[in-house]
Amino acid sequence: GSAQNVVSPPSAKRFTVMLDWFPNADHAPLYAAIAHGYFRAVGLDVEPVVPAETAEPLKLLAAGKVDMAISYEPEVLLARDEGLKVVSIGALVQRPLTSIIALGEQRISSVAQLAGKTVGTAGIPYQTAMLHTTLQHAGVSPARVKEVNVGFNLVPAMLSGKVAATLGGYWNYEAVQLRLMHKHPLVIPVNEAGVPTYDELVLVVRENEARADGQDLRAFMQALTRGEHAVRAAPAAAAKLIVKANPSAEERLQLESIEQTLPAAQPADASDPYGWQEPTAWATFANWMYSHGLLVHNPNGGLPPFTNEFLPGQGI
Amino acid sequence: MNAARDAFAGRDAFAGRDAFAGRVRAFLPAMLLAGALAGAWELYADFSGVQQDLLPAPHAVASALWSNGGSVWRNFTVTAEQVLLGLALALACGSALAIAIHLFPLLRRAVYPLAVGSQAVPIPVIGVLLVFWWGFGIFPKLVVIALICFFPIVVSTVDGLAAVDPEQPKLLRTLDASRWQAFRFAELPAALPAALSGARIALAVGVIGAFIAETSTPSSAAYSGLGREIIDNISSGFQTPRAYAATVVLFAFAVACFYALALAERVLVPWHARRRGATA
Amino acid sequence: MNAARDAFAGRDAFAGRDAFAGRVRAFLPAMLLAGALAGAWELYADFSGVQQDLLPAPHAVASALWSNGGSVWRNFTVTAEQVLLGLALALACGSALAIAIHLFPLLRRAVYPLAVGSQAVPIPVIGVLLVFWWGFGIFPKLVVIALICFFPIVVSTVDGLAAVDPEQPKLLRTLDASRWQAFRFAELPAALPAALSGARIALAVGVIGAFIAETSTPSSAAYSGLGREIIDNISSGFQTPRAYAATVVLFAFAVACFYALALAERVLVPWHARRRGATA
Amino acid sequence: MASTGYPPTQPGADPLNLWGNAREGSEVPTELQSRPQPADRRRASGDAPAVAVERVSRTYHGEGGTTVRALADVSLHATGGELLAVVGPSGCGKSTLLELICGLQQPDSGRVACAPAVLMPQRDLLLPWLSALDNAALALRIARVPRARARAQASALFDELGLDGFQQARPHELSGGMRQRVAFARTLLSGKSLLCLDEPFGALDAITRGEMQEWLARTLAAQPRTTRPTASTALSRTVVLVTHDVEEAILLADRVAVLSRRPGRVVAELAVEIAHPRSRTDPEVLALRERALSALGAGEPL
Amino acid sequence: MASTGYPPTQPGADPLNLWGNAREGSEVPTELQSRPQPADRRRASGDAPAVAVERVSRTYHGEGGTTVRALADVSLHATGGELLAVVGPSGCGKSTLLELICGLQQPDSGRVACAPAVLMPQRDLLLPWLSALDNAALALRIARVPRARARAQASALFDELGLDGFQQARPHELSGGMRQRVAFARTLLSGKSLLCLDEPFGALDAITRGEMQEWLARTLAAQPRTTRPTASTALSRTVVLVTHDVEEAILLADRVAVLSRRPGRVVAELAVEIAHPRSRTDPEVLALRERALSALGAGEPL
Ligand SMILES: Nc1ncnc2c1ncn2[C@@H]1O[C@H](COP(=O)(O)OP(=O)(O)OP(=O)(O)O)[C@@H](O)[C@H]1O
Ligand SMILES: Nc1ncnc2c1ncn2[C@@H]1O[C@H](COP(=O)(O)OP(=O)(O)OP(=O)(O)O)[C@@H](O)[C@H]1O
Ligand SMILES: [Mg+2]
Ligand SMILES: [Mg+2]
Repeated sequence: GSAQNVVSPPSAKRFTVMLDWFPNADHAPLYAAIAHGYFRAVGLDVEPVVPAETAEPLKLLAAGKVDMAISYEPEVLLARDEGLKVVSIGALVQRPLTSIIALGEQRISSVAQLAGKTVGTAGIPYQTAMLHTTLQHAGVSPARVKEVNVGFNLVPAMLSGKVAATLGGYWNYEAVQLRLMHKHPLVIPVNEAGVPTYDELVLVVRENEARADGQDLRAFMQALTRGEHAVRAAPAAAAKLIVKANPSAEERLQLESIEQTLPAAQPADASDPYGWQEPTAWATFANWMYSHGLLVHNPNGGLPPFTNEFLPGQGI
Repeated sequence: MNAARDAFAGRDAFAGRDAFAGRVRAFLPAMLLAGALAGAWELYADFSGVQQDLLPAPHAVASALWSNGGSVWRNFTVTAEQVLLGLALALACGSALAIAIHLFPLLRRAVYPLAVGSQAVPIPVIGVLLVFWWGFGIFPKLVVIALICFFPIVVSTVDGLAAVDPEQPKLLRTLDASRWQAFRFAELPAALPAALSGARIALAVGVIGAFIAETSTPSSAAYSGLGREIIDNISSGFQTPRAYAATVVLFAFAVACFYALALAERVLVPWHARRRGATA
Repeated sequence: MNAARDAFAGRDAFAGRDAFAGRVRAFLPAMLLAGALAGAWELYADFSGVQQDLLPAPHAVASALWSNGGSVWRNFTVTAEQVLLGLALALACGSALAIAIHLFPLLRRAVYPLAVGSQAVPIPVIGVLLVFWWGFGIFPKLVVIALICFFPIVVSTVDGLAAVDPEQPKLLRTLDASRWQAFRFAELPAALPAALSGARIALAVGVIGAFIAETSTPSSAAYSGLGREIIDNISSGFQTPRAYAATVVLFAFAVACFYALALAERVLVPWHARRRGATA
Repeated sequence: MASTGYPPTQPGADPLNLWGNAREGSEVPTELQSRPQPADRRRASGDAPAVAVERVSRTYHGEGGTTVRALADVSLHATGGELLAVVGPSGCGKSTLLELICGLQQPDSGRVACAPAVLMPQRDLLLPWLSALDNAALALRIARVPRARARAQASALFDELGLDGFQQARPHELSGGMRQRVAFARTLLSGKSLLCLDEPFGALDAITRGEMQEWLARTLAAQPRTTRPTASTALSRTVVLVTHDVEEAILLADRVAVLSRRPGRVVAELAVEIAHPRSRTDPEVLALRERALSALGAGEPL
Repeated sequence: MASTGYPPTQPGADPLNLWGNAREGSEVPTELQSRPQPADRRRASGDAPAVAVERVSRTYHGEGGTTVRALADVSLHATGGELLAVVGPSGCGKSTLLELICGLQQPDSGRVACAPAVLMPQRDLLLPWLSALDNAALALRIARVPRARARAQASALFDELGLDGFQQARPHELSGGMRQRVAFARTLLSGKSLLCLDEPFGALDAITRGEMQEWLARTLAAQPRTTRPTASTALSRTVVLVTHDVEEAILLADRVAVLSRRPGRVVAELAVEIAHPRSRTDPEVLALRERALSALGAGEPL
């Protein structure tokens, strides 16, 4: 991976980060920090690993095969519900990216218009729940919408015209693709359609290590923050880095996507540090999942699934 | 030489066991071995410290199977239907193609390489296209399974047809047999055993195919097959035991089909099955 | 009877074509057919109104292949290495298992069913486990490929071994051959052709296997194989031409390997290859 | 088959009507093509030879680049209805000769022109998946005779050949000699006008063989001989009998061709003008036998 | 092999030392087990029979549920060094008998006790992937003789059998008779003390066959006969020769056993006390031949 570009001082400690998906704009800060040697500077030799499927990162994290996993807030809650001792130590993206997307040709302008239509999802239970919530929020009975499990072929499914809309695509990725393809997509982020907001992408580590050696994690977050600044300063350069890490990524898309994502990476309250996780939001979302039967145990008891103590200027 | 005698005797036993009881006895060793392996797995899962969600212990799988029996069963029926229909499709197309290839050498040279290459086409690449053409029904899935299964059948059958004693066609020629009759009387029966091994391979590949088909083409049904159930339980949430439960069912299904085909062989090519046991 | 004569002549030609030039000529029909199909595809893609993103036209694929030649090539080397190593592993394990099964009937009854069932285990289910055991390197991928390839080899070889003329072992017994010698002198050579069809099937399945391996185990390298490239380009929707470009390379690779094996057969079982042509 | 324009005889109810029926004789071609294919053969007419092998040579190119001259400049003729016996040392090209006559091989030089011939190969090539009966009836089935009728005819022949009771046995359940007799029946039932028999009784014991020989002689004697007028000659059956048993040759044949060691040449052609039935103790037979043997023995020793 | 305790002879430099070497004779067991397996056989010693078949019956149960009585209550004995010929009608169980003697089948009733035997099957079972030479040398290779030596020995035998020049040919390139001779060579080279030959010369023409017969007679005559003292008798070679040629039987055998039609019974056992070399024209031979033939002919007709 890109990590090998910088000659590592012997002191540098190997630190494997498993991404949530193949390298894309969401990971720009990480790759920027690697490329600029920010991690080196704090003695970390960070190596990103691309997973085969979306639950893998947390499993391998809990199994001790990687030092950090990039995952989704819902997945973290599920993992803890299953008893995995993992904790989120920072948000890479502060808002839901998951959106309801429909091609322009479908002539759909609101969730309500999905009534009687076919909607494609990735077959992930909590996304199904999101669909139902948004429909109910729009006053449509979920029974009147036909859900189709299209796996990860969300865009092709839409292009094939076999589904009116999909839930599961990201407004900063699939939506951008479609726009670049002049498909004039309608994009409704789930949190704007009745689903409580949550942090789409979070950095997850093992609980015991969060307790024990916070040093590395704190250092990691600092370096990552610098990486984020670098991306903000030079998005084009960041896009190049992504393409370098993932040759099958398309630079134009990555750049577009990076620029769209930058605002979402910032905490709503500017006084909060980069990576901030809003406790109330987490609680609300956890309860939403619980109320939809996605979680077995009541999330309100026990240790919080996240901690901000490793963010710059936090903790201690 | 003891080894020799045992072996010869063993082959007899193998050929001789036609009674049902005998067949059950024949499966005993497999069951014992399976039991032993399950035991080892249980111990490993319980005491090696590997987590449930990486490798659930057999008992966890069993309970998952028990508690989700309903949905597993429904998904199983879906998958079984797909596999069997897909396999039938593959058998029809595969053997037809093999025969054509055998009878018309030009065809062999024209079509065979493409048939080979077709195997290299990843289903996800064309999955969407299939849906675009045929929608969310079962048909695209059958096409996927057939696409993956037909090749073993073609190769084994073509090779089997080519392996006939070269003197036989000579004889049939002097009996004024047409090419087709030479094929029907000499080559086809001679190739049947090979074709059947091809079918057995195709069956095993077909189960893989069903998994690929289900996971790479969209489906609208609530129960859309064991493959989908497995991938959903794997790729989100931490339902690994359920995924393993579904896998166990697939496993049993494959074994059952395989031996069903073995029986079919005894019926279709008795001379062969018997020859197997004819030694010593 | 004309059909007959053509066919017989054809077989001669097929057997006779040993010169390289001949071999090239032998591929002409395939190339023509491929060209024709590509043409049809081009027309369909251009005029049927199906979108690029579902079915890119050949020219789009070609240009994608041209413009991404570098990354496609790098990914190809990765995949090719995996396929060949995996296949070698499968050949070793597969034929060893087949021989053991043949020599020891008890083993047949104990292990065969499990081998069958093993084919039904979806790789994604065990993918994580393999990584847990062997990390992010190439080895887990090889294991996956071998797991998918070894079965065709086992089945064909076992069946080939069982198909020997039952009188042969009798003869060898009176020559005081040990079980092993009877195997080595009579059964093994007789089974080679079948084993080689098995290998050819395994090869085709192996390409599928490589795709599965790459897409169901994590990887840390930038170039992690054509399979990964394809799946990335597919699931990021609008890069279908690039996915197809990679697919074309896989296609060519499979065909090349297949005919490499066919050549190997001419060397390993000359008597068989020649017999094929011996008719008329 | 229908396309070949040469439908093989479909013996009538009498299973021993082995030499074709009138329908067959009705189409008598005027001349023979050289190097004919089984497909477009026409049976020899009148006195025109049913077998015409002229100055034929055949060389095999073995795998190791070795070349084997099997036949050198062999000429043989047999008129319709004649029984020509061919004897010769092992490996002198007898089987090759028959394959040439049947059009299964092409000569390197020379000319072969024959009536539609059926071959009884040296190795009985019985099909393991067919019962003995169905193996014998193969030719009939190929000629699209309904299975029941085909089996009936074959079965009748089984009695004649002493195979009764083994109709349903699979080839691997038969003894060597029984297999050979099944192959013999298969050949007879083909209804072709020219029979090429490659050591048909090689695996039979003296007694059974004697019976077979008598039986064949009777059958052939019962058919019109070459002295008859042309039209009916077309009905007569020609036999080329390759045998390693000189006595057998003398007992059965109208003429005996003796081949030399490889490369096979015709070193002697003995006409056998002895009335049937012939006895092996008949002095004429013994005399001829000695002549044939000496002709055989001629040529360098092994 | 080493485990079997019976290492087959490894002929010395002289390829025609076909009856084993001293090492073999040195281990002479005291008695024979009944129903022995090839593995644990010991060769017959002294005047103890090398072949002891006592009141043996064998019935085959065919596939169609049909049962075929092949042998009924057959008793045969051959002492070391003897050549026992077996003649009988086709299908009377001769091959079955040989398989019983070689331990490839077990009798339904009765007792078989024989020296370690090698079978030359009726169908030459040459391996298509081996050259003629390697096929002949198979037994030696199995006995772990180095390839070069094995080939040298086989090659020498090729000259004797008139196969010179075809060492490298693949079986399918050989004529029927040549294949049979290769199989014959393979059998001789096994170095076993008991040879079971199933129609070894069936596919050979009169001349070649005559040469083979003489050759075999010479070879066997050259070895110690049963009249010799025990110890060296162990070195002598016993032959059971199944043939359909009565003359051949008379010319070669010390005794001729005539079997009846199926189910095979021993209807006559003729001792042949004629000095070698025997000529087919010798009146004694002719007389015996007639006796044997009449014995054969006896029994209901086909
Ligand atoms: N397919 C072949 N390839 C190479 N050589 C061959 C082939 N067939 C036959 N021969 C050679 O041609 C010669 C004649 O063979 P053929 O079978 O005609 O002899 P034959 O007269 O039938 O002998 P036999 O009486 O033993 O059957 C033999 O030397 C044989 O080695
Ligand atoms: N495997 C078998 N299954 C059933 N019947 C068999 C089997 N082998 C032989 N027979 C029967 O046993 C009888 C004797 O067979 P065998 O081969 O011993 O005869 P044979 O004396 O060798 O005849 P030939 O001289 O023709 O070789 C035959 O009637 C045959 O049909
Ligand atoms: Mg011959
Ligand atoms: Mg026999």
